Amino acid sequence: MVSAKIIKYSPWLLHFNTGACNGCDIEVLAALTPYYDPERFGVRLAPNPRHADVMVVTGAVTKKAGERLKRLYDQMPQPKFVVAVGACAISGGIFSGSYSVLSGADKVVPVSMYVPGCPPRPEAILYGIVKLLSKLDGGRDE
Amino acid sequence: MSKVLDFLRSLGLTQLESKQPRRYVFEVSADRLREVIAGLIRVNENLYVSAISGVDYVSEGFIEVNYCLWVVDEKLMVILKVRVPRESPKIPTIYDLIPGALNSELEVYDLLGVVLEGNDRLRRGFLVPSEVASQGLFPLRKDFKV
Amino acid sequence: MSLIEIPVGPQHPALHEPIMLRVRADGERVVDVQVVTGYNHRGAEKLGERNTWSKDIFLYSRVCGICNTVHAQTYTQGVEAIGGIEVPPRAQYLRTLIMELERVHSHILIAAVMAEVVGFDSLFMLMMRDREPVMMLKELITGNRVLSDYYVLGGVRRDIDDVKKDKILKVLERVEERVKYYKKVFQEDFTISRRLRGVGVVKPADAIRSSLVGPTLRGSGVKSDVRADDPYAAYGEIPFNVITYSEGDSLSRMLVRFDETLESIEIIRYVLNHLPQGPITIKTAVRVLPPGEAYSRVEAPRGELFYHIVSRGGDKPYRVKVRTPSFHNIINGVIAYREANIADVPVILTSFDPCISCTERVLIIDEKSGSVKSLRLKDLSKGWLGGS
Amino acid sequence: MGLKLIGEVLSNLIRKSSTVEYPKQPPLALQEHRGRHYADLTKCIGCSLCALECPTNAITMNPLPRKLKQNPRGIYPIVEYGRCIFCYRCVEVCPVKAYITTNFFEMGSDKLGTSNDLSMSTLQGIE
Repeated sequence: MVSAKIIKYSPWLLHFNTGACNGCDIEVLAALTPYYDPERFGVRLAPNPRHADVMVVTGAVTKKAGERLKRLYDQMPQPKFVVAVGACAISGGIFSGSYSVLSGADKVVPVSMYVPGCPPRPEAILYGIVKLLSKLDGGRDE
Repeated sequence: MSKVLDFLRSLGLTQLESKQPRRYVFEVSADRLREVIAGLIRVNENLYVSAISGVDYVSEGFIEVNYCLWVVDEKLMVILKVRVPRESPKIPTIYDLIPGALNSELEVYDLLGVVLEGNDRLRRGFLVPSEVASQGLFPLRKDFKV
Repeated sequence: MSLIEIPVGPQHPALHEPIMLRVRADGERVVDVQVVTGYNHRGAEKLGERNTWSKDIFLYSRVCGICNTVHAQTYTQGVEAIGGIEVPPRAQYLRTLIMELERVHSHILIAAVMAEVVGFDSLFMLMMRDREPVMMLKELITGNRVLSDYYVLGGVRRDIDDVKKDKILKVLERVEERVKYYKKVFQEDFTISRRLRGVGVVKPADAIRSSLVGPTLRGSGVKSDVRADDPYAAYGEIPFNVITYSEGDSLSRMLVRFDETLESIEIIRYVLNHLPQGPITIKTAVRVLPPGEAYSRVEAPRGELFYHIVSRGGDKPYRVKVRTPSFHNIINGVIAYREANIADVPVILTSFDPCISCTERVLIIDEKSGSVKSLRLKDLSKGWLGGS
Repeated sequence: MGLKLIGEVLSNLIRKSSTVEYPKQPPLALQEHRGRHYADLTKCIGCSLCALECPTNAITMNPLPRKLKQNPRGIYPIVEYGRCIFCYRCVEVCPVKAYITTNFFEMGSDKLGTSNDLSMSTLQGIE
């Protein structure tokens, strides 16, 4: 197993919407724009899951999207981490209990960081990612 | 006066009252629906299907399907209410008359199980997850338990 | 002949719209487009039948994050029509204000995404930068940048004062200037007009027959705007123009949005200068409604939003039917793709204003070898074509 | 055309960057932002209205560790931030305005947080 430390200098993000209302998506997008500029931390969007280190999941996980979430996670190289952004991705939020929703992302893949909010501010998303990186500094393996 | 409303009244349809302005609600039987809509297009072709909304009245034993048509130049909404029995809900399709009705018809079939006869693109799993569809359940029926 | 699949599906935001476009192409020409749906179906209609009338405002706001206030408006105005609730005029004006702010940010967003899709990344970044002040205004008024949760039955939740009013006017001045500049870029820039002009033409008669709504319909020259034709909130008292462009191509759909943004800024100025005094919400809390039905329509940034609400008395709705504008525009908009180039598919899709996250990836399946290639829609729009 | 271009380039060179260097600089969050909120136990009367009205059922009522005069039922609300959608419905319906609202948003964590510790801290210094 490669040490998780190696990704902390430049983690590449994969953004996956599992059935969100787009509120969190536009905030994730806003977090990548000039006002917040995450490339200061080496963070950038990965073009496909095989290049990605950190998966950002937004939205309540629907049954159809749940299968795809698992598949995308399996395609990512080790070490890999999942950040659940927004109430829906954490616990299903307001959509928990619906017939087509599985509830939170942690039912499908292991989640290392929860970012509460509906939707969280772009800064809160950055805070979550930076906190995840500083946790890696401790050298803990996944 | 409005051409569309004059036409609908000339057919002798029952008009129901509506509290909202610019909404005109009529009752139509399932076998007359195609005739009414074809006539509407002949009278004024500037109309589109705003939505087809099905409501399941479980205790009364019927499903009511609301065809909501917006008439662009006359600025009014015509709502045609069609009632069909819950056991065998069948309505002739209007997809060939108004192509824009396709998505709404697929949705009504998938979520409520109303069969739009003559529409060859109906299929389960348009919206609902496969495990619900494979059991033959329709989520928006009132006896469907979450 | 290869079959191209665009899995818009797993990533689509609003209620019914999660879809995948299955494009059949003969060489570079698109022959047919089919739509596959269901990834984002969260069952909000069924879920709403379990909640009380006031809890449902928060649920239906979350059908679509970008158009959340118009969803709340459509739902509350339907419920208020059933219950015969009179909304105070100040609340009506404040609702109009927040809906127009939402239209401004939504239109700037889709124009930015369009810039990214045609490969103009610096324009995308600039537009996203100039959209941030609008988000700040939404936060200033409602308390959140995106999901405003501004509505209660019979009014709104927060009032504005003169300090906030001045701030809004000041920020909008700058936004207006930038929007005018971007409109000029879209009209005059060589690259953009080569990519958008004459692409995905929809004729007016086809647009109506296919039930297209909103800027897509107005881009085809049909004068149809719910705000003018079927006034709600304070729109009956506010003067504004309905924008139409007659060409019906992707560029005219984008220009409709730019002109509407400028029109929205004028509406906001009118609202702020004519804000009536008085309460912002009714005194009594609404818990139980009489039986009744309401057909509620609102002009969302993407077009006509429709709710059918059925009450049979009690504290819960019997049935709430939600029909979002993109449900029509994406599924019935397939007529626009015929005879287009494959590289134009993302451009046409974006000009219908689906939500951004839909335009992330493309799957190309080669029918002969059965191999599957995955690439981003952006790369497709740059003219990538696998194998054929 | 050429001159305009040079002007644009020069103005961009001397212009201040629009990036807000969070976390080195303070974030853009306004006072109005709906952030983390928790119940002030010195005011809460344990009526459970917030738990009933919560659209996501994020609020649960739990027994208090000790007796409080104004709280005859002896229960207090805990907000689960993982479920909460920060709509502030609870703040609005509270009959005694017991919720303390902040614009704090840095809640990212590897565990699911609740308002329990914050609510308990309001009891410090009360006999």
